[in-house]
Amino acid sequence: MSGATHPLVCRDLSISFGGVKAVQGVSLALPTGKVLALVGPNGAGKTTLFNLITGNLRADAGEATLDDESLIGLKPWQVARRGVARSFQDLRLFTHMTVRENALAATERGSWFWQTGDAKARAARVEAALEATGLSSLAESRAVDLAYAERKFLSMARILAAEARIWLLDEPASGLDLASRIRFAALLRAATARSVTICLIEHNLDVVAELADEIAFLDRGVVLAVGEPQAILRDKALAAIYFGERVA
Amino acid sequence: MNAIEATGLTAGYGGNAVVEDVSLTLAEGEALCLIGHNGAGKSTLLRVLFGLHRPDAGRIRVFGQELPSHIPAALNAAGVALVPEGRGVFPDLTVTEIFGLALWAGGVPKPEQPRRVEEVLDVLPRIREFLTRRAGTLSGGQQQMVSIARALLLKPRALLLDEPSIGLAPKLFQDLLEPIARLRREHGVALLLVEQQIREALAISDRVLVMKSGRVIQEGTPDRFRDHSALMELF
Amino acid sequence: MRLSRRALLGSAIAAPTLARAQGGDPYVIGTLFPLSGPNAEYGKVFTEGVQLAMQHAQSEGMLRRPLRLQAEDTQALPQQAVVGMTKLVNVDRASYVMVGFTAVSKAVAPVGDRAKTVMVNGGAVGPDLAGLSPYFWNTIPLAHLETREMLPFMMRRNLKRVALVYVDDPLGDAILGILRNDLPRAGGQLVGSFSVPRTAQQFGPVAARIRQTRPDTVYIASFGAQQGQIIKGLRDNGVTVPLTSYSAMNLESIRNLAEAEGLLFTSQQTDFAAGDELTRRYAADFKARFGSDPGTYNTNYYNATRLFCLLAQKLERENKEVNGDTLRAALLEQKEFDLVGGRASFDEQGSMTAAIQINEVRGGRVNTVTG
Amino acid sequence: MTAYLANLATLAAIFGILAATLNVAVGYAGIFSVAHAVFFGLGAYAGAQLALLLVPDALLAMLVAALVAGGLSLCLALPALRVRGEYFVAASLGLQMMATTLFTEAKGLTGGMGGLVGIPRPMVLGFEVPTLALALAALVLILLATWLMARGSFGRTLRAIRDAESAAEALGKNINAAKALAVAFACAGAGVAGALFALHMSFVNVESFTLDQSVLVMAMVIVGGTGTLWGPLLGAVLLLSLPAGLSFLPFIPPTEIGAVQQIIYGAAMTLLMIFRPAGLLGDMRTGRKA
Amino acid sequence: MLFLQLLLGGLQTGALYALTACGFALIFGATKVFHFAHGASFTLAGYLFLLMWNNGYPAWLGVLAAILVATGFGVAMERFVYRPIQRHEGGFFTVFVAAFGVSLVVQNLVGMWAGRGFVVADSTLSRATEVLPEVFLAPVFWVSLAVAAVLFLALGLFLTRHPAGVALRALAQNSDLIRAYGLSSHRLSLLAFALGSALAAPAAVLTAITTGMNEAVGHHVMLISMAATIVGGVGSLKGAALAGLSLGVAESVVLNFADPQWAEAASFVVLFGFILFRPSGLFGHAVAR
Repeated sequence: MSGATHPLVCRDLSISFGGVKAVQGVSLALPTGKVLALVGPNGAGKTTLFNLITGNLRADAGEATLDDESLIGLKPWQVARRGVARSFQDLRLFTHMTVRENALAATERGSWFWQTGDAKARAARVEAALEATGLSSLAESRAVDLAYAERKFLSMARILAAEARIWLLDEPASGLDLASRIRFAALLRAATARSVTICLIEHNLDVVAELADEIAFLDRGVVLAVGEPQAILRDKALAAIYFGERVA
Repeated sequence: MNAIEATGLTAGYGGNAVVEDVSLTLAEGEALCLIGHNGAGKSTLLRVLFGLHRPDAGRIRVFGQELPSHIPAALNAAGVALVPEGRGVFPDLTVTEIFGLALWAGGVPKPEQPRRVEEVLDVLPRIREFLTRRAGTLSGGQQQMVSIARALLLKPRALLLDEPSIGLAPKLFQDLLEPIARLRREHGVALLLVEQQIREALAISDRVLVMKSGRVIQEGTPDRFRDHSALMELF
Repeated sequence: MRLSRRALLGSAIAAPTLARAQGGDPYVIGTLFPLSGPNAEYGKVFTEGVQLAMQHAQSEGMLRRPLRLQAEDTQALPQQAVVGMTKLVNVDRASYVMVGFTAVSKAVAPVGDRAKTVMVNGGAVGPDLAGLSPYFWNTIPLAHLETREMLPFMMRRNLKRVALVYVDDPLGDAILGILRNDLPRAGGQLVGSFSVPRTAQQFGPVAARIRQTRPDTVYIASFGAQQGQIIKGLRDNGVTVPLTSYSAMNLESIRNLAEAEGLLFTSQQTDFAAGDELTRRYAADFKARFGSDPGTYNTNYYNATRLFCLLAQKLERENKEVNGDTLRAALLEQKEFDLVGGRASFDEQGSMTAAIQINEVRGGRVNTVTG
Repeated sequence: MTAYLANLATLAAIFGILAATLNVAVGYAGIFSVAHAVFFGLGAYAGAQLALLLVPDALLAMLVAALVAGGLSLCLALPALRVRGEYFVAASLGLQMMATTLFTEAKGLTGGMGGLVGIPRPMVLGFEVPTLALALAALVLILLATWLMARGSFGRTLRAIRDAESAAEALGKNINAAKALAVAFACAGAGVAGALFALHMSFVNVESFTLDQSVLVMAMVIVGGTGTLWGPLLGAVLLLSLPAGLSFLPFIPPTEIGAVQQIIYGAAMTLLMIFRPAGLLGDMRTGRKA
Repeated sequence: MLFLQLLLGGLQTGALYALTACGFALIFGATKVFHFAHGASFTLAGYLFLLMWNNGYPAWLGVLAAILVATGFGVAMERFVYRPIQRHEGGFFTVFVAAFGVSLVVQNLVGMWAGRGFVVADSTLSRATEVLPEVFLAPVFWVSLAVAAVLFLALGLFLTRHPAGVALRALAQNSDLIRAYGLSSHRLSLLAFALGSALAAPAAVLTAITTGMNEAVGHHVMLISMAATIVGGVGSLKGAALAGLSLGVAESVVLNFADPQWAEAASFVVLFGFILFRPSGLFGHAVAR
């Protein structure tokens, strides 16, 4: 499970907060050009897993590798520059910047006074990202003034513009209506067609069934099952956990 | 008489209307469920109804009277209590302190206070186990239970609940709803429930309102929505 | 002091008439004093001296042209002082500018030097203030002179072990230097020196350190509101030995401080009771106008203003223009003037030398201890 | 009158530079420093010593001042990378208080309270030039640099960090580097202003580099409007000319002038903040960021 | 013995710092307003006490007046300055500049009205006597410690026993939720300002008796209060009080090892060090980032 077929691999990742094991011994591999959905009740450790991969949290044990290169010990920005982009449940848009600036910021490193590279190509990427997310007409609006669904799409536009190979999406579809969800699904399909590897956290099982190529079921920091969507969703024991009737 | 009667409510933040021209009634003893996706304006509507957010337009009557100042304390006095969204407790206060605070805020005379607490503890007996613990150390379900108990201390005739299921496993949520449903059956407390966990919420409701983009777009009985596959389309 | 007939006549009638009798644009006397902030008490004291001297000059009819006071607030800060100075020089066309405080003096000296405007300091006593510019004069003996005069007195009183509390500025450094070098020669000993920041408020700890050195006297070299806090801090915390200091102590708030009883400090010599007519009139009129006895600073700025009037009177009599160069020439020509406190003489740099006296605070009054 | 106005204009330009550079830290990077006067002072001492000991060349003095102040900006960047909000304000305050003591005590370098006197007039390539021209040129350059920066990728990065630090980091932005660079730029600019100040005044001492001065510069930025190009400059001109203008009021008794001026000045600041919390040129909607 | 003397002297100063710092921390914790004009409450209280004392009014009346003026000023600041600014979503530094302006006004009005320069209430309370060889203590030492101890005890009881005190703690934790409980966050903010400002008054009175006042004294008080609040850990009154006490002691004890000019810097070195190495302060739980 590595190299070309599975660019991002986690092995035995563990972390605990004040004695509570938030993630324990999680091993997962993201297949190239596929969508893996992380499913599980609240507090299962899904977002924590993202934070471990992106360097926002330092794992107590285990390893995460990108193309067989360890990500452990890297800063979040270093992980990002290796091609891993993520979204946040609470979006964290650059609220006082315009839609275009939000996307533009994603194409730049900008930790120096100037930005090297082809400015035209970056601008084109930004326009393409806005086009794909349907935000072209709102390019000059400030993020803070957008409606709910538009904000969610702006968060996606940033990831598109960043041209990352790996996308880690935290509840990207929650609260979207049907039309938006269809648009969102198209975005993901276009991305996987370009061999982008996607991992998403989602609560709505209908959405999961519709989008995911593979499902990993987490509970209390442990991966209970990984497999085809239909197999996982039909599993009675998992459903019981998900809907609250814990197996003894 | 209606517990709550709102007409033409419009409210928002910084010029963006989040609730637009919404009218609703909550009859005495009725259980009304408000559903809709994130950002549809449900929570804002509840905040407006409870006086936490000033509406830009519209009128609200509570138990037949138009309150002179539509502020939470006046609503509490009129018999309406709110279980707010999220963790409705103060993490650094003990459960007892929270109860004391609520009784003081509700203007319950000192001699009557112990009796009120006992009454609520009879409804939610498991709270007895952690009365002296700080709320922040409790589990999500326990915190939600305390938050509901806090509202019940005021002996409300109408209870507004804002997504009590957040962060709770569906089973826990059912456990939590059960005593509330009983209160309604036995004491005629009206309920206005904003919920995402539709299955459980519909089970205890008389009527359902669906909100989208700040407006009420559908209304009907729970059965109609339970069987209606189109409901899923709305989400 | 000989008064002209017209002036006597004038003072017998009323001041407004007199102002009309004097023709032409007024001479503008500028002041650059701290009028707000922690040193504002000095600004008030300084200005009183200037105001009284102007009143006297006008009632005497010393000058053909009237006098006008233009006050600028410096807060004792250099930057504000430069703004005020350029305004006085360029906008108000001041003929003569009064300054106080070391940093202010140093900051405005280049501006005045370029504009050839005479600046007179009657408040700051840092020894580095001599020779800042040919147009920068002092009507106050600089501190090292004062301290030197204090040493023999201390020896006479058997105050041989001296502890010093000082603010770490040129003034404090100068006094520290004198106590270090001259005190042993005079037969005393510097047993401890304690530098305090300008902003310090608590002196209990310093008092504890001072007690350890077992001094016969504590010499205080600070200024402004802090002086009172030092005195009280020392007295409250078991320092009972006599306190000594220099002319900055001559403030009402110090005189009224119960803990300051017995404080000894130097100042230039003024004998208000037994002095000449000018001195007596000054003391009487001051009390009448401001309701208290005049202090050293009142006197210094009275003298500074008086000096201008005398020089300008001389220039007017010689039909010369009154400007920085002619004022300087007139000063160097005459060098000795009758001012409050007696005859004062100026050196080539424009620094006044005057006899020093030693004062003691008793019952809220300042008494001269030696002549 | 011309010379008076020229002097005020020079000071306004110098404080304009201070406010504009502080605005880079406050308005763009969200780093609320009340230690700007420290770097102003470092620049002033560096420029003064260079002019006193080597050559009174203004350009060289400004360069050295910028290097010294920019280099030592690490003292400010260090806490800026670790803490935010009130904590950072307190840290910069601590730095300011320590620096004031050090400036007073390091007499060999700063002259202590006595200061450095007789700083020669500024020269450029052997010709004496008025400080006003130099200060205006420096101000224009710094405003231009700020403008270019704000429009460019670096400015975007800073604003992104201010709005959502973790999201900016997740998009590959090295936050520490960007913050440190913004601080270094701001402090180097303050250093340039310091050198100009020393050359203009011919005298500097620690009293010009105290907490009060830092607070004044901060007030200029806030009054003008944070995160705007012209706001800080407007604030600097306003807060400098207000007391100067008040001194033209004819009817106040001389001993009360200072207090009355300060009262009007203080009340004006408070009222302005109550009625225009985002500053004169600030956007009300972004005002809460300041 | 020098060390003991410095320690005891530091405790006396520290007790007063602790009181003012605690008031500041109470206001900041409950309302999230960085009350930069806290020093002005202190100045007003001190000067009013001085005025009454020097005019022969009994001390208790002076203390009462001092408490009233400090409380009134704090409440007025919240009502007329901070609340309008916050309604406009004015930020941290908007509050800062507004409060700075008010401090300037207060300082200069006091200067105009009470005269500029050093003033002190003459009292035998501050006269030290030798209690041990080489150790001098004034009655005010015991008074300061006792006042501080009694007030902290009373404040502690109020905050844990009285529902209004519990409400203040609740306000500090979640100001939005407090409204859902049917309480007015505005009224509680006023209470926080009233209590916090009142705490500055006894310290101001004792300062007027011991070190004396000048109209600019508020500045120093403000710096110390802020430093103590940060060092103690934002939100912790116990921390602020302890930190205030420690800053007073540090300022004094440092003279055992260094010259007095470093005393003030010492406090700020402590502050800077805390922020760099332990940003959550002594008792804070929330790390700043």
